[in-house]
Amino acid sequence: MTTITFSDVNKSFGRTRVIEHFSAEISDREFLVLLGPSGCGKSTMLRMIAGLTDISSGEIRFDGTRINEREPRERNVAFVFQSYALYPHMTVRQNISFPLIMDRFSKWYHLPILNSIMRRLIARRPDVREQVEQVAKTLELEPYLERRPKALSGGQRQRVALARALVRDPVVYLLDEPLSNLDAKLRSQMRAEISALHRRVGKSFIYVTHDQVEAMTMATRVVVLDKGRIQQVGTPAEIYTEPANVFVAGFIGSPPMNLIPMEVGAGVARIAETGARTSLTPPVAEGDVLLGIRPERLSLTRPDEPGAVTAYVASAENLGGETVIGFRFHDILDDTVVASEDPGGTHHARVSGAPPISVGDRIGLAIPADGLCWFDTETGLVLKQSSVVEA
Amino acid sequence: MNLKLHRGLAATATFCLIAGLAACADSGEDNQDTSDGKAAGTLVVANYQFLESGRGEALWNGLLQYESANSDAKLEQSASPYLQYVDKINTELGAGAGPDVFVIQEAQFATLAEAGLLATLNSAVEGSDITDLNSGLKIDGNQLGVIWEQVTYALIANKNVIEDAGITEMPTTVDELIAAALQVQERTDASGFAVRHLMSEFESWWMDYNVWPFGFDGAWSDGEELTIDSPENIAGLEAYKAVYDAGIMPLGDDASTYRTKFKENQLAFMIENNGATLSFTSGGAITGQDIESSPLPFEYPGQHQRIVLAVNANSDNKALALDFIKWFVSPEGQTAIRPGLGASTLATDVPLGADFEAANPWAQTFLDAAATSRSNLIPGFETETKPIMQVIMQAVERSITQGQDPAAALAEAQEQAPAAVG
Amino acid sequence: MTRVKRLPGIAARALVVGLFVIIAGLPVYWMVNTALSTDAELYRTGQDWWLHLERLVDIPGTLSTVPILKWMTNSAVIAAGTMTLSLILSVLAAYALSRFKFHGKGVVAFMLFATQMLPEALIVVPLFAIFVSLGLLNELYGLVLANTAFTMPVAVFILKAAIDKIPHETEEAARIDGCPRSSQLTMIILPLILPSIAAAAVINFFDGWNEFLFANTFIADAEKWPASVGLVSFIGQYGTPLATVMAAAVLFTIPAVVFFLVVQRQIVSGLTAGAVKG
Amino acid sequence: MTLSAEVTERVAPKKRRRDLARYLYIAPATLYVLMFAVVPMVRGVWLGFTDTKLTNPSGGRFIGLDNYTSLLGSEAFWNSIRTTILYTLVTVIGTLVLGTSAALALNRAFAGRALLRGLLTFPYAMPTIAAVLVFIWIYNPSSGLFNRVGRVLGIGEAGWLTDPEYGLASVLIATIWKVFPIVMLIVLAALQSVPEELREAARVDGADALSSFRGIVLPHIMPTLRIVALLMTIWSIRRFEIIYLLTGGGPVETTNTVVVSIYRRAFSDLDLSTAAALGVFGLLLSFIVTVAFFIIETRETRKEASS
Repeated sequence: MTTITFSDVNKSFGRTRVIEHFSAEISDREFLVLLGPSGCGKSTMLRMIAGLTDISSGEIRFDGTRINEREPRERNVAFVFQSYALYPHMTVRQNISFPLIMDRFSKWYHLPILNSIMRRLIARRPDVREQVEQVAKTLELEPYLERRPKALSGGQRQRVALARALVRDPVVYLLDEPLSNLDAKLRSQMRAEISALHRRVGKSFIYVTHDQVEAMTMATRVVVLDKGRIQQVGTPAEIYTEPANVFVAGFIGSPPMNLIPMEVGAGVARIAETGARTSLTPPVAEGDVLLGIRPERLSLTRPDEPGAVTAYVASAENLGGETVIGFRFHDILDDTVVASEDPGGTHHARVSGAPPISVGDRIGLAIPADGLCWFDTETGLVLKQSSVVEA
Repeated sequence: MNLKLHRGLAATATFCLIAGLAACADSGEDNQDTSDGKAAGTLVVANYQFLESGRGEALWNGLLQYESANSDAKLEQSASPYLQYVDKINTELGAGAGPDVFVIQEAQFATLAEAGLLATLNSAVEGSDITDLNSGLKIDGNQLGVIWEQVTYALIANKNVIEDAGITEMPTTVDELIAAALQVQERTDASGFAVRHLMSEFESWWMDYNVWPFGFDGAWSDGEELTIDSPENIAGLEAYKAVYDAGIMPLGDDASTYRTKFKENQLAFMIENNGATLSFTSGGAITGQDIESSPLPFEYPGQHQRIVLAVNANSDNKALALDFIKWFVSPEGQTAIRPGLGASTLATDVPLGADFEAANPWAQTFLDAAATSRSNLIPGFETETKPIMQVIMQAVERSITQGQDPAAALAEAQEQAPAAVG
Repeated sequence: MTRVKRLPGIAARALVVGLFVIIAGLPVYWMVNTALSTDAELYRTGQDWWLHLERLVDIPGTLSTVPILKWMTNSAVIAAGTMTLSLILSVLAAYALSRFKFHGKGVVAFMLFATQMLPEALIVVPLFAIFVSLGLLNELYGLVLANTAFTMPVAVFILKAAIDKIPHETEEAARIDGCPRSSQLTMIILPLILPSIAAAAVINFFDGWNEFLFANTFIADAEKWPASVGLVSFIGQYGTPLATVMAAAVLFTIPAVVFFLVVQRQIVSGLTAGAVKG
Repeated sequence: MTLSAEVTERVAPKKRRRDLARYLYIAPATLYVLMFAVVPMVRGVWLGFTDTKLTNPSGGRFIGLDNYTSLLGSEAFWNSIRTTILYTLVTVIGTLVLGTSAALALNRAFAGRALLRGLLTFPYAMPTIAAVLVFIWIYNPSSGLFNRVGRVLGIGEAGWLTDPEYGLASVLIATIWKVFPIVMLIVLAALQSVPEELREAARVDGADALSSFRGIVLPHIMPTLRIVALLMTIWSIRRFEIIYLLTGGGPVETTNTVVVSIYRRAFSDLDLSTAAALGVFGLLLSFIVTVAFFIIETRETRKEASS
């Protein structure tokens, strides 16, 4: 039952600041996912919680007690590394029992030579053996207990890494992209297993990933990080439907939220590129804004249908049950450059079934009045969403 | 806690290191005179010859008789292989350490004497029978060493081989030597002649080489100036080169190899010193009776190699060392080491044993040569002999292996030598 | 199919291995051959191409005049001491150089390297003076101390390269599991770099076993000579008993090779074997 | 303000302790090397600026750069530098090629492998003097192995140690033979870090031995090879015993490396100061190589890290 509090945590390596003003609180039994692109500082954050990396300034508290200076084991955390970091020279059993043995070590056992003797002795204790076998059973590792990591598959190694974390009784489990080395199928299986584990152990998990699917499926709460700063904190649903800024909007979802530049004049919103008038109610009366809309909220209509905007098909990917349509507001035959990456150029719509369209077709897209986000073009921050919803 | 622990680990290692060093920093062993004024204690004696099988034991046993002459004294060997003996003594003495008493080559004697590392032996040799030859070891009126042994050079032949080849007369000139050697090679499967010719044996080669220039009355200096490219020296090198080029030598053989060939009846002639010659009489296929000797095949006498017995100026027990030298130059001491030193000339005139003479008829030629033999040291440049000889031997090497004209080679050496002297 | 494809490969490898056997083995064979030849054969008729193994029984007799066992024991003491001291120091230093940032790291690394540049001829004279003042002359442990200074840095570099290859996460995992730094070194790092430790041990052992110049300069008592100096003592002013020296040389080499054979299993198996097992 | 002061105060002691511990790991080796190698080295370098004789090592006077200027003006010095560089280059290349291929050949399992490894370490396990003696004997013009084989095969004979054409080659053969096993040992250890499955994969893909070596094995052992190359270079620059005992610097100075001349100067000429000055040049040579190595090393590590 531990609450972890971050107050204005900063971290810099030399002149590079990797974490800036990180403040948050993690309550008990949470499954908190730190989500962000690589290099956003999320792993550093996790390592600071574990005590593997020093904190430059600010405080981390466990139940109110400052733990900045504590050694990792004094913090009593469990950590699953991206590379698993198994001990290659130890069997699975030895790997899993290692934290238990260390817990039972007195100071002087650490003397060279004595330490290896004591390690062997403690490993034989029935309570240690029992605990190891218990965890091994949970994770279906029993047949492999006497093998070394080299003789295991990737998924099995992953489970050993989890087992090594689970065998203890830590205050928090820290997982650093634990699934990134697995193939897609195994990954979805392990996602389910980890979620199940979280429910069973009843402790907080802090989970670092750059994979939004993992964040969406497993988290009770998500912290989106970019360039060392918290972009948004919220449940997966909040993050998805109410992104706090264009970064979150563009990072979450596949394809991500469409960000369409709009010109607002006299309370009327026009698509900036074509000047086409829409019936949307913008949150500002005057100026440039970005309209954020999830691809699945757009629906296909005939061109020139009233209330719909006109667009041209740039791509159509049939995914079986649904189709992702890439569209632009101008005839793609006019394009001299294929600028599919340009967010202002191509937007996406996700529609069910396989509509009979092909690249270059002129289509109409209906924009619903609710579930829209408006962002300030300058700051990228969201604009009074509530008023829009009301409208 | 873990910090303390790993710090402790490191600290322990450091401590062990320092303690280990400190603990052994003080272990001075000292000798003292007994109260009645008689020298006593342990004397460390260094001589590479102690390690030679046969002779070494004879020499050491000879010296051990000193222990019966002075019952308070004990002799201890400081052992060093021949190969690095000189370097080791130099290093030790330079650092103010080293054995109490030791033998050294004459060239080394000169440098050590100049550096003031040798004790004066005046009191020890006073009233002794040491010969005039020892006066060369007197510097500024101080006797700094006595002759341990002085070896001379002669032409020797393996009787078995030359008889097979039908040679009855020993050659008396270089031309005769070449002719005889060629005759040997024609008629037997043995080699004709051998002398040192490899730079890897520089330490001995330069001393051996001097028979050639000296044989033509050459000298490396006139006492003031170097005369490396004098006509006599050029003549000496020409003769050496003639022999080298005559196809009578097993080129590439080091001394150990061709000497063993001699012992195994595979070599007819050598220009050798008496120490080496004595070593041929044991452990091989021949005895002293199988060796013929004659004076060097040159007009002028050759050189000697003088090995000097000296006392360390930094010895902890100089009184005992002097007492030992006193015993060494006494008839008693000289007789004690005679058997080990064969046909060498010693510090005093001690006769060869009758048995020895009978077994080694070749020996007398060497003793006769001692009367006229010259020192290997370069007059006026005694202490710089070795660097100068290095330059000279490089010239000799160029001449024999690359065919450089002897006169040109020595002229080049004459030019380079001052730089070597520094 | 694959077997057929691989045949030329096997043949090629056999050829390469055979070539190495000849390169490395020929001089060794010639040594043994020389050791088993008589002077008459060596210098008169030319030694036989094959070995006179029946003469092996004579070797103990030829070598009985020198304290060969004593010398080999001394060598073993020096080699084992050098190896042990050097491994202890180098494990600590390599760990620090690989894992820590500290002031003067570059200087320390360079200093260690500099020891490998020093010509012995230049070092032996000042070192002798140090030995005199510390009273280390004529002591086997003195040689251990001197040798270690020059062998240890090599071990440091071999071990540092090995530790560099271990991912930091492995130690961090241990840290999380409650393993303090000193035990991370002994319980995690050391087992993982065992092949390199074994390689460094062999190199240090051999260096200690064969070291000559220091032993010759610092030891005056023939009883305390290591084998290398003993071997040189066969070389006399007037001649070298070639067959005897060769016999002694082969004999001196065997313990070192045996040591290697014992340790080599670690060099090449270590982890691989353990991982495949079970 | 007060807060930050408090924070620093609380962080500092722990940090300091940890820093101190770091130094304690490196301290023993450092102190050790300082005492037994650096102090003598500094002393040696100092001697180069004096006129010290071996017979009186502490009695030299300071004479500035005289030793250096006289060396720089001598043909023999430049010859010894050239010889050293040539000797070093060939030794390094020879031992690396031979040692690496031996390690590769002996890394695969086959019957009698351990014994073969033992045989291949023989040269290195042998006292140098023994190697020298056997090579002198092998090189012997009349009864040596080389010339005997040469005569049998009809390719003639050579004055291996007497002919200036062959002197350096003879020394190099003996050196490479003596030293290559150490490269083999280190590479053999490094090869253990090449993941077996990678090599297996390469073999199944039908990659031939050479490209599998270049593509998979070589990158893994490259850092080790670099350090071995550096060590080999530095050791070759200062290798003494085997050259000195084989040829003494001859024939006609063709094997007179810097270190051989150092020894001759110090112990034949008793001229410790000129020897020391020569030693400084030798150090300089090693120093240049080492700096070059570290530059390459940093670049390569950076490349590896970024890829």
